[in-house]
Amino acid sequence: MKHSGKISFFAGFAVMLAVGWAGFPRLLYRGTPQPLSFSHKVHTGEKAGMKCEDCHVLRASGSFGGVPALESCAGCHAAPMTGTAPEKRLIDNYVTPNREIPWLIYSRQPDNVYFSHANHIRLAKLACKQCHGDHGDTDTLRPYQEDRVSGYSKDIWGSSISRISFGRGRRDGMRMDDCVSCHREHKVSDSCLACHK
Amino acid sequence: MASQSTFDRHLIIRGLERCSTPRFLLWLLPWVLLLAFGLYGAGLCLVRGLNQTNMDNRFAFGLWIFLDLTVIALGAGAFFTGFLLYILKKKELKAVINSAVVIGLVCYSGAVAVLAVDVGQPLRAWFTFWHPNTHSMLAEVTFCITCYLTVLVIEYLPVILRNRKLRQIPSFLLFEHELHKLMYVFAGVGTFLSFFHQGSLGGLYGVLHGRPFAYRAGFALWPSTFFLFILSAAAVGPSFIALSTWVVSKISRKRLARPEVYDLLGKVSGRLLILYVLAKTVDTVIWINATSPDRGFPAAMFYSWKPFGTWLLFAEIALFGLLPALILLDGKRRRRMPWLISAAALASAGIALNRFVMTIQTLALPTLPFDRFLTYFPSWQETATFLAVVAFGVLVYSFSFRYAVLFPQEKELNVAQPSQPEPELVAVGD
Amino acid sequence: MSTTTAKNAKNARYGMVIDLDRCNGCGACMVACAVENNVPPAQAKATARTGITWMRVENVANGASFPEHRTAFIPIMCQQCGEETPCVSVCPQQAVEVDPKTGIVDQMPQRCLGCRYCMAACPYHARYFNWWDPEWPAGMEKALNPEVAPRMRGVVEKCNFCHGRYHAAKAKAAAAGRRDIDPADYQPACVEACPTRAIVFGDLDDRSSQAAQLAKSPDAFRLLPKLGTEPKIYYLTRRPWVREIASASSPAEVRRG
Amino acid sequence: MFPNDYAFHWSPLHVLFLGIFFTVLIVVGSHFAVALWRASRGLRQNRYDAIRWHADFEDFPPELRACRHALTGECADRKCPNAFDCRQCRLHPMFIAKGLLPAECMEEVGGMIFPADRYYHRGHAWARAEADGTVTVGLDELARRLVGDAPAQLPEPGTTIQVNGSAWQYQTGSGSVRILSPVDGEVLATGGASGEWMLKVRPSAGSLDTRHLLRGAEVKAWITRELERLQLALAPEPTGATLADGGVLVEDLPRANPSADWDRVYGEIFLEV
Amino acid sequence: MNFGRRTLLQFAGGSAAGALFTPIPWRLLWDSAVWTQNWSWIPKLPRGEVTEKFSTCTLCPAACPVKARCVGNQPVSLTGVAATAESNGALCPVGLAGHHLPYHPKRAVLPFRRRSVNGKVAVSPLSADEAAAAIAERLNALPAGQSTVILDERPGRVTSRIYQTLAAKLPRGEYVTSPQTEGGTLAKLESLTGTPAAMNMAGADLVVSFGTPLLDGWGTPGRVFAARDRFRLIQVEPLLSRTAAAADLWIPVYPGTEAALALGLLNLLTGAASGWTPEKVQSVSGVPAESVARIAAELKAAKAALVIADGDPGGGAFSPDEQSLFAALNLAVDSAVHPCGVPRVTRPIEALPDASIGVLLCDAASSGAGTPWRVIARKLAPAAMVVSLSPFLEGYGRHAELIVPAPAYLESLQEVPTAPDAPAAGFALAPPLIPARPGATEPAEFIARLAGEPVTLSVELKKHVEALHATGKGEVVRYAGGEVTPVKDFKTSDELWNALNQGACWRQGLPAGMYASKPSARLLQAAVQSAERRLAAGGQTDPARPLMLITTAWRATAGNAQVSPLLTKLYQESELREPGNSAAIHPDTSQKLNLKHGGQAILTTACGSCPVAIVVDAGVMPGVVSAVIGPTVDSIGAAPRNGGSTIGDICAPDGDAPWRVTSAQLRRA
Repeated sequence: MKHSGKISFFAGFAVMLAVGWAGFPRLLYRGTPQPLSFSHKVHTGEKAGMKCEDCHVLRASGSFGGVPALESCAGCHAAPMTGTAPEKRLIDNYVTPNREIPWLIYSRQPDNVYFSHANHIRLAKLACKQCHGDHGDTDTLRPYQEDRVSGYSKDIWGSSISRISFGRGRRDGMRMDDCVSCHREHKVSDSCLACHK
Repeated sequence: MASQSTFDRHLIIRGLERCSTPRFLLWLLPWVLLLAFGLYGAGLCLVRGLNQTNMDNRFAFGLWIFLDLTVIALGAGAFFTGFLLYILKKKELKAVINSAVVIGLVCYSGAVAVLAVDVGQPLRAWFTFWHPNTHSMLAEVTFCITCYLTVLVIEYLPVILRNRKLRQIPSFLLFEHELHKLMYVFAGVGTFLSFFHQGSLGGLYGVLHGRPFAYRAGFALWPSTFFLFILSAAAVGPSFIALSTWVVSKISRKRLARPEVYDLLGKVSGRLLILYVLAKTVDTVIWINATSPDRGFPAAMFYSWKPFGTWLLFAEIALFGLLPALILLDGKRRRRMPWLISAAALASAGIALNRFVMTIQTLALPTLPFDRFLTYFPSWQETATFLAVVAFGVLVYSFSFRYAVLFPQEKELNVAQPSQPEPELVAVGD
Repeated sequence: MSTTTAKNAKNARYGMVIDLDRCNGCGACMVACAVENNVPPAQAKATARTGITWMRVENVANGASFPEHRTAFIPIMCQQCGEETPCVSVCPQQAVEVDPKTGIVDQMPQRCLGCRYCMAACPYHARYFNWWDPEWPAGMEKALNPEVAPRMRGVVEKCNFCHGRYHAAKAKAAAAGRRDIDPADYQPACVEACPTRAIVFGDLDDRSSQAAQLAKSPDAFRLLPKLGTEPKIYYLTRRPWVREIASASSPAEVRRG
Repeated sequence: MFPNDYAFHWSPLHVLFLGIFFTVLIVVGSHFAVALWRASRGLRQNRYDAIRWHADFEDFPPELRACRHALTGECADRKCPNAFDCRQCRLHPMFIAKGLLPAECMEEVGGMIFPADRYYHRGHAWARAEADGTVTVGLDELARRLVGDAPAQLPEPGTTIQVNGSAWQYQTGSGSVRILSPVDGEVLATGGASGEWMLKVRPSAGSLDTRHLLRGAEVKAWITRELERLQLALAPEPTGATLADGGVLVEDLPRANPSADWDRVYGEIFLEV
Repeated sequence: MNFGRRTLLQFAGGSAAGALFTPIPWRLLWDSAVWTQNWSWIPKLPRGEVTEKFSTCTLCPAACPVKARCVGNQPVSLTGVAATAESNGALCPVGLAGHHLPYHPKRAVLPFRRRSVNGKVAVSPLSADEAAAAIAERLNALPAGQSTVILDERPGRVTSRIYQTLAAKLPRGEYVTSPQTEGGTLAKLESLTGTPAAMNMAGADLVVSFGTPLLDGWGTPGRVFAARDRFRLIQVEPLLSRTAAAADLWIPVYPGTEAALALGLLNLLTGAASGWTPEKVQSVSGVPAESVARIAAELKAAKAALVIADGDPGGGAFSPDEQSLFAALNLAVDSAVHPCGVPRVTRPIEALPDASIGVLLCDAASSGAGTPWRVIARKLAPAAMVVSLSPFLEGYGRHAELIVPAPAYLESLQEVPTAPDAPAAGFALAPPLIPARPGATEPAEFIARLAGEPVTLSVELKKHVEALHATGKGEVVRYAGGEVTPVKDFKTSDELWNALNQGACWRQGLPAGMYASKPSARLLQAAVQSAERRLAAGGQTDPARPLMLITTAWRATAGNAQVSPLLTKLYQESELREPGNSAAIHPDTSQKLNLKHGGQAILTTACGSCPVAIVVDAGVMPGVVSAVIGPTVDSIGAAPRNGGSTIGDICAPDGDAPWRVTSAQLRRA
């Protein structure tokens, strides 16, 4: 009786901890499946034998082509090659009506962020997977997770909700802190407009 | 006298005479309406953006900043009375400290509320804490104002926890008791914060080296206005406490503090005010002859735009500074209420004028040689938002005055005198 | 450390020299600037005091009456102060800074909380507040410049020497494996648009640049020089009265005589 | 704000600024926490009654805080600094030692009987030491007439009561009135609401400490003063009858004078703010 | 355990405390702040490869080459082309934001009919076919004495030629052009001498300009400014315009008396206008006698002088009588005019009898100048049908019964004829950069349908290019890189066509010869006589309207032309330019009339009155009101329509010389 106050207080405390650490991350992000299933593994594998640069090009202007346009896909998949269901969907829904595939880009930064692939690939010599992970080896595309409040991709914040990390290498997100810490580390410009536009 | 219609009498401290509940509600009504109206105006500003105001790229600060500076200067009574009471042990001021704390709380919370409307992106206001620019006076202001507001809330807690009903809750009363014992710590921290806050508000304008009208040379990081603002706020704070006590006593038709308390407030105010007038004069002379001309601006030029003539300078220093200071320094006059209150009112108006000059006039005066003198008049939304703060202040004060002891001397000063020498009281028993 | 120098392009101090005798006040710079930087058209209620014109051409007169009356145009944008930058020191949350690499005063609308202290601080009135949400007529948002993010309401913005173009020049250089940009690749929109070629842009520290040379011309001056802000915008005129008015320190209401 | 943030610079100004800020936060926060902790400790130690009494006492108007020796004219106008706890008073023993006051015993004041066999507390409770070492506690005549037939809420036997703490309460029409205890001790038994006594207490000191209680001639001076105050408290609401010198108080005042501000009267007489 | 309110409160307290140790508050704080940086009502930026495409600006007669930075198919900015002499990288503000025009708020999207029913305007949408049928119905029932008129604001195009052909096929069809300002002096010179004329501004060392906004939207800005460093400019104008301010010498003159100065000059140069001594000129025009002599001396000394009197885009052209005189002045000096180009074909609308137009078909192209509606309205028969083929609702669209939207700038293949200041004939294509909106109809093709002669503009343009190729003359300048290729080097006309479609212009080579150097005495005499007649006719003042109203507009901002909403930067968000319906007066005038800068006043002429905003400007001659006729605030975009009449509506056209000076009255509103 005497301790009921304490008990209900700590019950509330514990419930909130559970909600905050387990429920909240699930609630915060809205998952959307990609419009098509795509296997990087198949395309880069022996059969197709494509290289990353075949699709993800750096243009002469220094801008990055990003995810290839439909015509790259249509180049091979104008007619069924493998006859799989995703391929059929690709042809029926996109290639035939000539509609761009609305890919959801995991690593897409908001409009106010300027990121030059040219700087990071050519000058800083960063490997793609340093930021994008071993994307090229994946067989499926995971759902795109969008922050319901800010509208950002989950990849920007990083997979861990707490973002508590003490080592440098442990940051897995693409938040400003992550950019700045790397820029600081490598003593390249960390002025605001170096990365904002 | 508490009558039958005082439904909330169990909330009112025994022995304090408060008007009947309907009358109290009637008194609240206009303020509540004003608050609602003001909140509507503020809501418009928040939802539709600051285009609802008449501020513009030139008058980037308008009515709100001016009034923020003014109410915070007037709210300085809280910190300075606390300083005098808890640090300098001026026990007489116990009579007004609670009222001063409420006034301080009202002024600071009102200022913060208005600032939240005033900034374009209030949801990002916490960036200042996260990425502070320590060179910025505004960062200093933000830190001080939030910390001090916290301290004021803590200082306000004992006042409200001693309400007749709340003190019956053991944990509240014990907490109040313990908090009260540590009040000197909070008063000390509050004094420190408020000193810095007043100063950085002054610094806010003094550091604008692109605005020679406001720019002042100074000491280390701080321009002379930093110190002038502290001094002026400290000087006017007690005056405003006296003035507000007087106003409340007039409205409530009660004596709230002994004449000695008024006298002490007046004396402190007068001495500091004369010091301020001296400092301000020296500062002005240096500014006219050195600071401003060095930056290419003959000071006389600042007064060539109507209506901002040199009369403003005169009014600020002589009429609203020197005059009240002299009145308050003259013991005989000071001890007469009309004189004291007039002087306090003059001093309070003076500080408002000083803040007006620092904000509005600074922005109105052109800097570019081919620029124009501009004028500004607040929109109804701006005015309403400000009035909401006034209404909020009056409401908080009214509730506090009704349900808490703001003036500990009130009870003894208002002991009901028998209307007849031998009041009819009790039946001649059988 | 050598890696530091290798990793960084050489620092520049970008500036402009504006020949007031060439400026005919056509406003091409203002429009080109707005197009480049995705500044929206004015709201219905916007005025000269609430609009957003990173680049603003002021009309000044010599004060004489007809027929001795003469006018001149003075384009004003952020003066990119070099010393005692008035706006940088006042921003409470580091939303303004001077980029040591370019000398450009950066304004970060995304960091800005809209307190407008920097606007009060700027003697050149070169900062603008978004009093309204940015709005384009339906469809026109398709024509936005992809290199510059639109700003939201409630924040301050200003000229940044078309930083989007600096990014583009950097990316182009990087694609070619260079760290230093080709000066020809980086010209702000107003410079490019000016039909009379009144604006010359370049690295003031690079003695070979035309801008650096013109800035040293005896006809060159800067605005409010005594404030000590060391602007990187220089003005040129050979008309004594224009120079007298424009380079004066103290205001002398002269517009429209 | 914190060194791991990119906007943090290890510049002296930054460190100083944030240092001061965190110092302020720590000072304010820690003292606030200390106050909280002390309050909860006080709650555990059952210090509410004592603190409540001190808080109330602080809020009394000065004339309510008059020293008992001032009431009797033994000394000039003096305000009690000890919350009516003469046990802590330095002066009280001196007054007692001087023995200025005649041990005159006057049992009847204003038509009310104040038996001399008991000690009176300033809150109108009396205490009488019984032969068995217990103390009987009751309400004096004046108070009883004020309370009328309001029902009493008596503590459970076994409850500890403290001097100046709440002993029992009445539910009156204008709210509850608590009666201050004249004795420290444990309640052994309770009397009836209409009974002559209210509580039987085993004093914690073994016997009844009477230093802070009024007795003998003090009682008259005190009751006279109380009647004056009662007059004042009831004054603005005139009643049909008059209390002349030598008049007597009606038995049930609230019933006789329902329009009076009883809340205030109780507060004045039972020392409650 | 008792679950009361107390328990609940304690639970809530615990939850609140617990929440502080979870990411919830902190993440929401972060997210909400980040949300403000990207909230949904901020437009998303286009993404995609940035490319460069070329076109030619068709917004005014200047023919500036344009480089478009595009994302996908969408131009995101336009600039001049630095590599060509045609634009030298320059583009005017109207052109710089030209890519906004397809999204103009006043864009007409679908054809519709506007009818006045009981004083209320009823609007009913219809298809282009229905519109054509409605016009055909009217054409079939055209009363005798009424004509079908095609109004072409940009003569000299292939389209103009199509119109002339089509006009012949329509019932009592007429082809007319609106009053021309730009190129007026040279057109007169051509008609006087019978030789095509062009100016070689790059070779000029003196330009005397009578009220021509030479440095503020005249000719091709890039070319003018490139030449400006080499010639001395004397500006004769009643007010300190931008050109006057930037001129080497500004000669203020009483409005409407420019011809007097020209007569004085002609007298000093040739002796033809005897009697026009400098003193007489001074008494008539207010130009000091010594200035007259000085200008004459300068003209005499100049090696290649130009006299241009093209008028202001808002102020209207000089009358043909006056123009003869200015044209003659060019003949009387060592001129920078040379024989070149294609003859200008203009059929001014003034030539039509009043109240004779039964059906008026207004072409989409804009001359860049604003023509007061009254100039056209007086030619309209009662209940005439006006058809606007403009992409916008503004301009003639305001007065039209039928609106058949044309494609907007950059939406369809257009052509660009010789610029008025070009040293030789030229031709360029304006390939579309943005796909046309459905519902837009090419005006020439629409009119062709009415005439029963199907025409496809692109086919006609291709034919024109084939003809150019066939002549083998001239050269082609590619905008990308500025490379110049002789036409002869194009093997086939398709090659030429493709080159022009990728952004290039054709230009004729410059001739070596001089223009007819000496004017005949007869020509001079006729010019003097007509000018004197004109001067004598003008100048009477109405005591009720004591002020002289002169109107101005910046090219392509008034009349049928529309500007990007972004021009608010110049008109609304700064005081760089005064918007339409503002009236500048001298401080003395303002004092006399008790009007303040920024105040509101009513401007009244014989044709009506209109509210104006007062601008006090010491550069305006006392007694003169200089009013701006465009753009009207509502045509810039955002502002609500002001509803009232515009200054353009109250300018009184005057015989064959439209609206240059109108007597007016100004009073406080």
